[in-house]
Amino acid sequence: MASVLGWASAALVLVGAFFFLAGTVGLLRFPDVYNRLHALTKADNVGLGFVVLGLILQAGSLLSAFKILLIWLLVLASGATAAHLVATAALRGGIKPWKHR
Amino acid sequence: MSPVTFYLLSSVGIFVVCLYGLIVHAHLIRKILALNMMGSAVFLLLTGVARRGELTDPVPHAMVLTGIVVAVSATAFALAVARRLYEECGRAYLPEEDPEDLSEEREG
Amino acid sequence: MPELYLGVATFLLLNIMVGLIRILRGPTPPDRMLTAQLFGTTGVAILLLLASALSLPALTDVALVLALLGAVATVAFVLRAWHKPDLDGEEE
Amino acid sequence: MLSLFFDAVLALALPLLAWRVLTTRDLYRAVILFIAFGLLVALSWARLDAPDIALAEAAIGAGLTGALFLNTVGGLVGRKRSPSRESDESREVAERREAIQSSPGEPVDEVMRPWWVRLALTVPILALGLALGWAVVSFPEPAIDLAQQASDNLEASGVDHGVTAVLLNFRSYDTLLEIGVLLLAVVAVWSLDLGRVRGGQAALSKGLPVLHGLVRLLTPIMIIVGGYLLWAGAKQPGGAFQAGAVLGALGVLLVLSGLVRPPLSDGSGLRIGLAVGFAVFLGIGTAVMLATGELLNYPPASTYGLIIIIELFLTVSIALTLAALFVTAPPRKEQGSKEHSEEKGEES
Repeated sequence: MASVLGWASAALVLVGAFFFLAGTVGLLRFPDVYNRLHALTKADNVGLGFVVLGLILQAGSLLSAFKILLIWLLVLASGATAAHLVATAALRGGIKPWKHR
Repeated sequence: MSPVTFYLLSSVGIFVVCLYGLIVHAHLIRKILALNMMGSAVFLLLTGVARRGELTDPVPHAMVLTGIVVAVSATAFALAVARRLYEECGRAYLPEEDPEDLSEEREG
Repeated sequence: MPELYLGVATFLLLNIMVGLIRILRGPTPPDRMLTAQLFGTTGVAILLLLASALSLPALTDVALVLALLGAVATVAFVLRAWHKPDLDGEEE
Repeated sequence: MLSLFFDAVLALALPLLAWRVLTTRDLYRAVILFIAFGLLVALSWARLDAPDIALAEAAIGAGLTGALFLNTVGGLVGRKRSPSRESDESREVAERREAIQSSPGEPVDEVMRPWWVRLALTVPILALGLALGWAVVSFPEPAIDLAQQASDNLEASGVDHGVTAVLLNFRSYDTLLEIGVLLLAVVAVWSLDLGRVRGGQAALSKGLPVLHGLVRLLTPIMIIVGGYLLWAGAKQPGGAFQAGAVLGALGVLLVLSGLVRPPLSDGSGLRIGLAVGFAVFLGIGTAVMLATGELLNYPPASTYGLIIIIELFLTVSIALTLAALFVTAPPRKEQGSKEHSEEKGEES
């Protein structure tokens, strides 16, 4: 049982790492700030979510599992707000969204 | 080579780089950034030293902890002085380091 | 298991290093700021992994604080640092 | 093995990042790189078994200091435009065009010393670096094992966490004076009279309901976390400084989002809050001196209680100090208004 949990946890953490990698690739490859915002915010938050799930499986107590989950929810809330703010600021600052030509 | 040595050497590296930047750059914000990072370098050194023995030494930790809070208030003060200077004189450089003088010097 | 967590933490650290390229390249200040903001998310993940790998539960608290305060710098950037006074006034 | 690699990457990244912070051209980039630097420093403290410091750095280095720098850089840019604002019609058009063309309003700093000065400087700087590096690698063993002493005397300190014991018992003078320095910093910043620079900032955040929602969500959580850190400090990493840093950041967030206006009514509550930490610390220290004959030498029976009382007030003062340092302007009596009566209820 313990080893099953261990494997599941390892797999989840690795999936999380993959999403972080995807986020970084998006950050480097996408053409403008809005694209990058969308790629990075979503991918990194999902990546963190998988890492958190993996760690919850290994958490010793219910309390620490709850704490880790709370951290993820907080990151989700502030990450989404920050993305919204940056996008608003960019639009107001006159940065035009990229169009495929 | 223990991992702590990495951090000790890293702190020396940060300190030296920031000392150079502090002298070379004229803009006040840049100088304050350099000073702040020099502080971080010293904190890193102290923490590294605390980690060398078998027991982690709490005394440097306490020093660094108070140091961080003092550093942030000193930074806030320095930034406020820079802002006031900018308001009064319209530039964020020290009088001895006026950009025009420096660029003349460079050309001449 | 700790080995794997440390490995993933190292991988995420390298991710941050690569992401620095975007801060350096920009091209606009919002690009740089969003990158720094997302470093916060990666930092939270690294701290959680380290907390588990090194069995230092206090690092979970560090991650919690980082998660709470990750947005402060971004908010300061948007509201105080990178605004066009004239354009903003016009919109209201 | 892997951990060694992690350390190597981190240790190498820090000086490189510092170098980039100082050499990049525009100041936004420098400050944002500096925020990333703060994050990496927090990670290295997590690796160096110093969760106390990592907690404070996560709150201050990654949050507060960055906000302070961004605020100032923004102030410098904003001011530069104001002198020629008379012809606003044409200016606005020009500004629009500029905004669309490229990243607008980046404060640039290219001014450096002439090349021969820089070249001449590298020699002594490199020599210093080598000397320091050698000194660091060949550190002598410490003559007095402070770690051992601290852990031997932990029982007598009244708390179970080494760092808190050092801060509030073994070396409490340092902490007392340090709180004095914080108070002094606020007085110094206020005396610069930067109040005129502010104005119209609250209007900026008006169109941002999402931000207000986030701040309303975070406020209670941050107060709880601050209280938790304060309470936890007696036996695990945490304490007055970390709690104060978190609550101070909360104050900054409230001010930034416009939910709390900087000129707080007549400010007497704020003034008392700023001074109360130092006053209580000094008062208890002196009272103890009258009882035991030595400054800050707590009687063993009541050590824990006294430390907790001091820490509680320290937290309030540190939090208010950090927020006040960000706001920079002292509260003004004549501007006292009733509509902002939701003043900092959270920290007092």
